Amino acid sequence: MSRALASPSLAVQRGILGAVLLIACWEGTARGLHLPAYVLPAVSDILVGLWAKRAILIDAAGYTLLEAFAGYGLGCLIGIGLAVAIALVPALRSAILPLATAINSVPVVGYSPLILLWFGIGISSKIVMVAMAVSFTILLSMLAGLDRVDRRAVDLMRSFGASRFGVLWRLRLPTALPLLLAGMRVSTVRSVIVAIVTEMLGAQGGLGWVIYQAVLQIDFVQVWSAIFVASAASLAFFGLIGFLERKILFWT
Amino acid sequence: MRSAVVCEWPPSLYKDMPVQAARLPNPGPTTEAPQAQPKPEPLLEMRAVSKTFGAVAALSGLQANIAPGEFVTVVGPSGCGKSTLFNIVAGLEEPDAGGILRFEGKSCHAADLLGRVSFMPQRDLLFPWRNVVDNAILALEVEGMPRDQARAKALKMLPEFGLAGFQKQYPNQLSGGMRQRVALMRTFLFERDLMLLDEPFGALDALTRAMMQRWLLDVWQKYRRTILFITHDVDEAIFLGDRVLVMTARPGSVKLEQVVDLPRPRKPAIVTSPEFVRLKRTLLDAIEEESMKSFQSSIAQEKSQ
Amino acid sequence: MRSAVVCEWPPSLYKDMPVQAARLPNPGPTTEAPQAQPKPEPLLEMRAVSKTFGAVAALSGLQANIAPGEFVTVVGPSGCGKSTLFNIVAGLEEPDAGGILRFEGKSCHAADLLGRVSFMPQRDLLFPWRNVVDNAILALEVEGMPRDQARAKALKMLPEFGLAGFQKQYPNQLSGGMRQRVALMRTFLFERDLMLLDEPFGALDALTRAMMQRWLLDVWQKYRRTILFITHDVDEAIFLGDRVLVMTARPGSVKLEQVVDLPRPRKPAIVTSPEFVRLKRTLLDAIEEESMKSFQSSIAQEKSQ
Amino acid sequence: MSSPAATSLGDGRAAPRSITMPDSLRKLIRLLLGLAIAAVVWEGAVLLFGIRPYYLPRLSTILMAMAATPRAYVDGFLRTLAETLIGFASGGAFGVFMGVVFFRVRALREMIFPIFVVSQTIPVIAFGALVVLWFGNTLLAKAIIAFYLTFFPVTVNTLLGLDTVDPKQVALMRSFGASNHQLLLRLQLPTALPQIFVALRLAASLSLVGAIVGEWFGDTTGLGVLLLQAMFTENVVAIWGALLASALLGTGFYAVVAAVERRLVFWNAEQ
Amino acid sequence: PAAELQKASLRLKWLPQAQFAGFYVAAAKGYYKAEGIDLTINPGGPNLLTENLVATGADTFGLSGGTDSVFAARDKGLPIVCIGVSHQITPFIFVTRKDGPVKTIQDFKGKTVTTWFTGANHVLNGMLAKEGIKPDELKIQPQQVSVTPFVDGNVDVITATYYNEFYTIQSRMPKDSLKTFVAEDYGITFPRDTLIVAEATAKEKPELVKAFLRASLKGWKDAFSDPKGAVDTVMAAAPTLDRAQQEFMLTEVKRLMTAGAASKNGIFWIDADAVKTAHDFFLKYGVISKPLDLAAAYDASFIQSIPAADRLP
Ligand SMILES: Nc1ncnc2c1ncn2[C@@H]1O[C@H](COP(=O)(O)OP(=O)(O)OP(=O)(O)O)[C@@H](O)[C@H]1O
Ligand SMILES: Nc1ncnc2c1ncn2[C@@H]1O[C@H](COP(=O)(O)OP(=O)(O)OP(=O)(O)O)[C@@H](O)[C@H]1O
Ligand SMILES: [Mg+2]
Ligand SMILES: [Mg+2]
Repeated sequence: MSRALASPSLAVQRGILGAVLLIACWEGTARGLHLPAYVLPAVSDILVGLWAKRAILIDAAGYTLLEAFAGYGLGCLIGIGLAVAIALVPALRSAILPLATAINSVPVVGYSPLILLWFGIGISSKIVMVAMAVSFTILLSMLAGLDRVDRRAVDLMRSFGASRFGVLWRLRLPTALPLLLAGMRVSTVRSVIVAIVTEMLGAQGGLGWVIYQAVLQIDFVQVWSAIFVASAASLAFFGLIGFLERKILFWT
Repeated sequence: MRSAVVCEWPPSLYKDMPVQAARLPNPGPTTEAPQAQPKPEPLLEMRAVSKTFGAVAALSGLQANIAPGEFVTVVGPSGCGKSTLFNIVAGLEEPDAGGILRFEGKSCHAADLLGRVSFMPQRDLLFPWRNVVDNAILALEVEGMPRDQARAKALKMLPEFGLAGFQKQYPNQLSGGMRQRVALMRTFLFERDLMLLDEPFGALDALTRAMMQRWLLDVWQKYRRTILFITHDVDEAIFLGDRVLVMTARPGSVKLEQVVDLPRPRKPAIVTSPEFVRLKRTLLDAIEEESMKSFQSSIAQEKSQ
Repeated sequence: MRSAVVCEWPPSLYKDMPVQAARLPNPGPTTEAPQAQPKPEPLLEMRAVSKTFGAVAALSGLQANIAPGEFVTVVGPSGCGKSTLFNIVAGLEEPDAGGILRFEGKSCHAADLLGRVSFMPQRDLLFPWRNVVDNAILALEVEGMPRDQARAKALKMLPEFGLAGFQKQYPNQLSGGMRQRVALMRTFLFERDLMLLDEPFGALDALTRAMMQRWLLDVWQKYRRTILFITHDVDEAIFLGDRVLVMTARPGSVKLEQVVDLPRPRKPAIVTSPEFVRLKRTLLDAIEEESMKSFQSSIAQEKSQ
Repeated sequence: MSSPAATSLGDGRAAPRSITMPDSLRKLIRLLLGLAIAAVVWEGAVLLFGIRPYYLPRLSTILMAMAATPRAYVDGFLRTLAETLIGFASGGAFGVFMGVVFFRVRALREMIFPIFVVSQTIPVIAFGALVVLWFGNTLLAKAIIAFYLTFFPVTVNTLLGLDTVDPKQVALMRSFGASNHQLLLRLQLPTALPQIFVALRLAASLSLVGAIVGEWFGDTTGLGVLLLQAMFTENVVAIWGALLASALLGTGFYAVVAAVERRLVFWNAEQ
Repeated sequence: PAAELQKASLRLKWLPQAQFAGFYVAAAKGYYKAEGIDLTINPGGPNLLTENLVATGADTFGLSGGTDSVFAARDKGLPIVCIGVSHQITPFIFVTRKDGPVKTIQDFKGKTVTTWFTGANHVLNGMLAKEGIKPDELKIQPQQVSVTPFVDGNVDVITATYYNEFYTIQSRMPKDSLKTFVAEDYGITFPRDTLIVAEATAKEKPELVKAFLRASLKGWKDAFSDPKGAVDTVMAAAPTLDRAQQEFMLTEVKRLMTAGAASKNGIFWIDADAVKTAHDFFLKYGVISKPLDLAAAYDASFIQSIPAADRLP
C-alpha cells in the first residue's frame, strides 16, 4: 500500500487529479440535483460546516484518537507479549493460539454489546474493543515474524554460545520487525474505526458520538464533517506508523 | 584513503608471490608447514560417530582426526551427512550413543563444544540490520565483550579482509564476495582453535569464488587456525587443503583420506599442473563411485514416494 | 515399470560409451560431427551489435556467427552482457541502432525472433502450479496446440529426460537436477532451430552439474539442435562446446574464439587429459585478464557510491 | 489429488493428496475433543468460581436458550450467511478485477487507488444510514456494506501478487510468443493467487463484519439483529447465543475459504 | 385482490418489541390488507432516523422519536407531517433509591444523573427548569445501555422508560426500594412515539393515510384486549425476546397510549395543547431555532376523520 502511495511526481499529480475529479463529481451531483443535506450535502458545505464546528470536531477527534492510541498501544503490548511468550516457551503455543483464533473468529463488533455492558460507555470500553481488534493481528504478524527466522541463523548464534534469550534478542526480534511493523501499520486504520463504531453504540464523547448526535439532530453536514475528520485522523495515524516503519526498517 | 584500498585489495591474488608474514604480527601458532612435521596430538578426534534422524541414517561410524593448524577439506555427494558432521562438531547436534568425540585431548559431549569452535554456515547469514562492523563483532558481543572494544578490534582487521572503508555499509549494499568476507571475518573474530566452514563459497560465481579461495589461503597462512572446510568442488578441495576427506554416500563415513602434497603458497596456475591433475583424477574416481550410489538411491527413493 | 526407469536413467553417463543413435528415432538433423565438415552458412549472424541501458553500455560492437548444429559456449566475467546478448537473440530486447542481426540468412529485427528461438533462462522458472508434463508443454500451449496432443507428445519424451513416471509430480517435489531437466524438456519441446541456454546448470551443485552436462551432450547428440550456452565454468565450457566464445569485460564483445577440437563423444575423464588442460590454461588466462578488469572497476564503483 | 481436502478443518497445509482419510478423521476427532474440553472448562469455571451470570452465563443456559427458539437462530444464521456470501463474492470478484485493471493501467491506478485507500478509513457505520436510504431495507443493502469492507484488501493483494511476477518468467513467456492475454491467464493470475487468497481469508471475516453491522440499520432477521436486541434488553444470555452463532458462522466460512485455498494453491504449501 | 394493494412501509423507531405490538397485530390479522395496503414493517436501529427515511421517501410511514424529534425535523426543513401521537404522556421517569440521598428534585443538585441525549434530556431539563435548577448544578452524564451502574450504586439518578428499563431495574432490585420522579408531576408533558408521513403523502394520498390509521387502530385495540396474543405476534417476529418483559411492556404501553387526552378522544389523538406547550418549551431553550407552524407540523385531520368509536380503546 505504501509502495503504491510513494511514487514519483507524475503519480502524485495523477492522484491529485483523481481526488479533484471525485470532489467535482460529488459537488456537481449535490448541487446539480439540488440534493437536500439529509441525502448528500455538497463538499463545499461540508468544509464550511467543518470549519464552523472545528472546535467541537477537534475535541472529538482528540477523544477518539486517545481511545484509539490507548487501545492500539495496549493491543500491541498484548500481541507482542503473547508472541514473545510463545517464542520463549513453545509449549504455550498450543494453548494460546487456538484460544486466540477462536476469539478472533467472532467479528469484533459482535463483542461490542458485551464489552459495553461490562466496561460501560466510558473510554475504557473503547480501549478494550480497540485492543481486542488490534492484538490478534499483532500476535499473528509477530508470530509469523518470529517464526520466519532462518534455522541456520539460530544455529549460528547457538554455535557462538548464545542463550535462548540471546537468540531472541539479537536475532529473532529484529527478524520479526518488518512483519510486526506491517501488522501495526494495517492496524492503525482499524483501531480508529473500531473506536468510532463503539462510540456510536454508546459513549460520552468522540467522533462516533458526534456523528450519532448529529444524526439525531438531523444535522447531516455535521455527520459528514465528522466523517471527514475521522478519515483524516486515520490517514494521519497510518502515515505516522508508516513513517516510523520506514525509519526503523532502514535495511529493507 | 579510499583509492589506497582499491590498490590494497586483492593484495596478492594475481601476483603469485609468497605472503609476507612480516606484514602483520601473527597471532596463531607458528607452525609453518604442518604436514611436513611429525604430527602433533590431534585437536579433534572422532571415532565411530553415527547420527540417525528418525529412519534416516545420516552418518555411520565416521572416524577422523584433525591436527592443530591443519586445513582439511571435505568432499562427498549431496546429502551424505557433511553438514550433519559439522553440526555435531559445532555442538548443535549430539551424535548417537557410542560415538566418541575428543577435543583438545579431552573426551566430551557435542554440547560441550557450543561456543568452543567457530562455525561458518553455507550462506553468509549476515544480519541485514547490522552494518559490516556490527555483523563482524556478533560473536564477540554474544561472548559479552563491550561493543566499543569489539568494534575497535574489528576495525583493525577490516583492511586485511578487503573491507577498509566499508565498516558503515549494510549487507544489502555489498557484493556477494564482500558479504562472504564479512561472514569470514565474523568467524575469524570468534577466536577459537578450530574453524568449521560449510561451503563458504558455494553461492558465489566461479570467478569470484576462485578469487576468494586464494584470498582465504592468504589469510589462513597468516593466522594458521585449524580449518575444516566442506566443498562440492574438487578443484577447490585440492587447491586449499592439506588433506582431503572423501565421504561415502549416505550414511556418511570417510571413504578416502588424500594428503595433498602440493607446496605452499600455491599459485593459481597450479590447477593445471600434472600433480594437481593426478590428485584430481584420484579424487574424482572415488567421488564418482559414491555419487553414483547416492544418485541411484535417491532416484529409487523419489520413485517410491 | 518403476524399477526399470531407475536402470534406464542415467542412460550412459558413467559407461563412457558412444550414444546409440538407433535407440530412438532421431528427429533432428543428422550431421554427425559438425566441426569436421566444411562450415555451412551460419544460422545466426551478429555484427556490430551494441546495447546501452541509460548510462551503462552492456554490449559494444559484438560480432559472432553460429553455424547450424553447432554447440557454442560463452564465458565471460559477471556483468559483461552475456544475458543481454541472449535477450537480444531471443527477441526480448532490441540492439542499439547500427547493429546487424541475421537469422537463417535473412536480416531481421530482434522482435522478429520472438517465438523463433527456444530460450532457457538461468533459473528453471518452472510454474509451481503446473505438474511436470504441463510445465513441459507450456510453449506448445502458447503456440495453440491442444492440450491432449501436447501432453501425448511430452509423455513420449519423458524417459529420455530421466523423468518417466514423474509426469504428475509438481516442481516442489523434484530435486534441483530434475527441475533443470524439466526446464530443458520445455525448451526442447519448443522445436526451434536455435536453443539459447543461459547458465542452465548454474544453480546445481558441482556433482549434479557434472551429471547434467554429460546427459545434455547425450541428448544433444541425438537431436542435434544448434545450442548457444552461457556458463561461468571453464571446465563446463570446454567439455560441452564445439567452440568457446570468451567475452571481454563490460561493455562486452568477443575477446577470443577458441575451437575445442576434442573428439566426441567425450568421456568424463577427458577433463584431466593434456589437451583439455591446455585449452583450459589458454581460456583461464584470457578470462582472468578480463575478470580482473571488471573486478577492479566494480570495486572502484562500490567505493565511489 | 483424489480425496477432497474440504473435510479437514485443521491447520494441515500439506498438499491435498497427502491427506488420507484416517488423517482427516483424526483431525475431526481432535477438533471435537477440543470443543468438548472448552465446553467443560466454561461450564466448570462458571460453577466453580461462581461467576455472575451477568458477566458469563453457563454454557448450558445459553445452549438451552438457543434451543428454546431455534428458528430465530437458524433464520438469523441463514440470513447473515446469505448477506456475507453475496458481499464476499461480489467484493472478491470486484477486488480481483480492479487489481488487474490497476496492474494493467498505471494511470488509473495512480488516480483511483489513493481514493480507495481513503475510502477505507471511513467507518461503515457512519454511512450505513445512507446505504439504507439509497438501497432500502434489502438484502442488497447489507451485502453492499459487506462488499465495501471486502473488496479493498483483495484489490491490494491482487496488485501485490501481480507485482511479484518474476520478469524473467514474463520474458520466458514472451520468448514463446505469448500474447498479453495468455500472459495474464497462464502466468500472472496464477502467480498472484496465493496473495489473493491471503486477502480472501481476511475478506471472509470482513464480509461477516459488514453483514452484521449492516443489520444494525433496521433489519428484521440476522445475527446482527439478535445481538442488538439482546444488547438493548440487557439479555446477556441472548448476547452469548448470538455470539456463539456468529462464531460458528465466522469459523465455518473461514475454514471453507481456507480449505478451498489449500486445494487451489496447493503448490504454495511447502514453501 | 392483491393487484389493487398499495405498497407501503412503516419504519419503527426501534427493533420489534411489544412497544409496537398493535402494528404487528394489524399486519398479522390482515387489517392493512383489508384496507388495501401491502404494508412492510421495517424496524429501526441505532443511528437510523425515522424522520429522515420518511422525508426522503424511503419509507411511507414512520413511528418516530416524539414531539421533540418532529420539531427538530421541521426546524431543519424536513418535509414531514405528524398524523398521530402514540404516547400521550411522557414515557420517561427518573429513578433513584428510596434509601438514597435524593428525596426531592432539589436533591439532584451535585448528584450524578444519567440520561439519554435522544429526547429524555429535554424532559430532565424541563423538570429542573420548573424547579429553578440549572443543569450545570448537577452531574449529567450520557446513560449507558446498561442499568448496572445504577444497581451498583455508582449513579444516583437514572433515566428509565416505564416499559423497558424500569422493568430491568425492578428485576434486579427490590421493587419497593425505588423512588421515581414523573414529569407530569412537575406540569410537563412531552408526548412521544409520533406517527409521521411525508408532506407529499399527506397531500396526495390522504386516503392511504386514513386507511393506515384505521387498520393500525384496529390492531392496537386487539392488542389491548388480547395482550397475550399480541405478545405472541410480536415474538413471532423476534423470538429471542423475554416474554415476561414483553407482557409488562405491553401493559405499560397501553397505559401511556390511553392516558391523558386519549382517554376521551382515543388512540393516536393529537393533543394540540400538549404539543403547543412542548413547542414553547423547546423554543425557549433553543432546541428549535424559530417558531414553527404547528398546524402544518401536526395534522390532526386524518385521525379526526375516523369515527370516535373506532378510536376509543
Ligand atoms: N534435522 C534433520 N532431520 C531429519 N533429517 C535430517 C536432518 N538433518 C539432516 N537430515 C538428513 O540427513 C542427511 C544428511 O544431510 P546433510 O545436510 O548433513 O547432508 P550434506 O552432506 O550436508 O548435503 P549437501 O551437500 O546437500 O549440503 C540428509 O538426507 C538429510 O535429509
Ligand atoms: N534492463 C536493464 N536496465 C539497466 N541495466 C541493465 C539492464 N539489463 C542489464 N543491465 C546491465 O547491463 C550489464 C550486463 O548485464 P547482463 O545481465 O547481460 O550481464 P551477464 O554477463 O549476464 O552477468 P552475469 O554473469 O552476472 O549473469 C550489467 O551491468 C547490468 O547491470
Ligand atoms: Mg550441507
Ligand atoms: Mg546473466
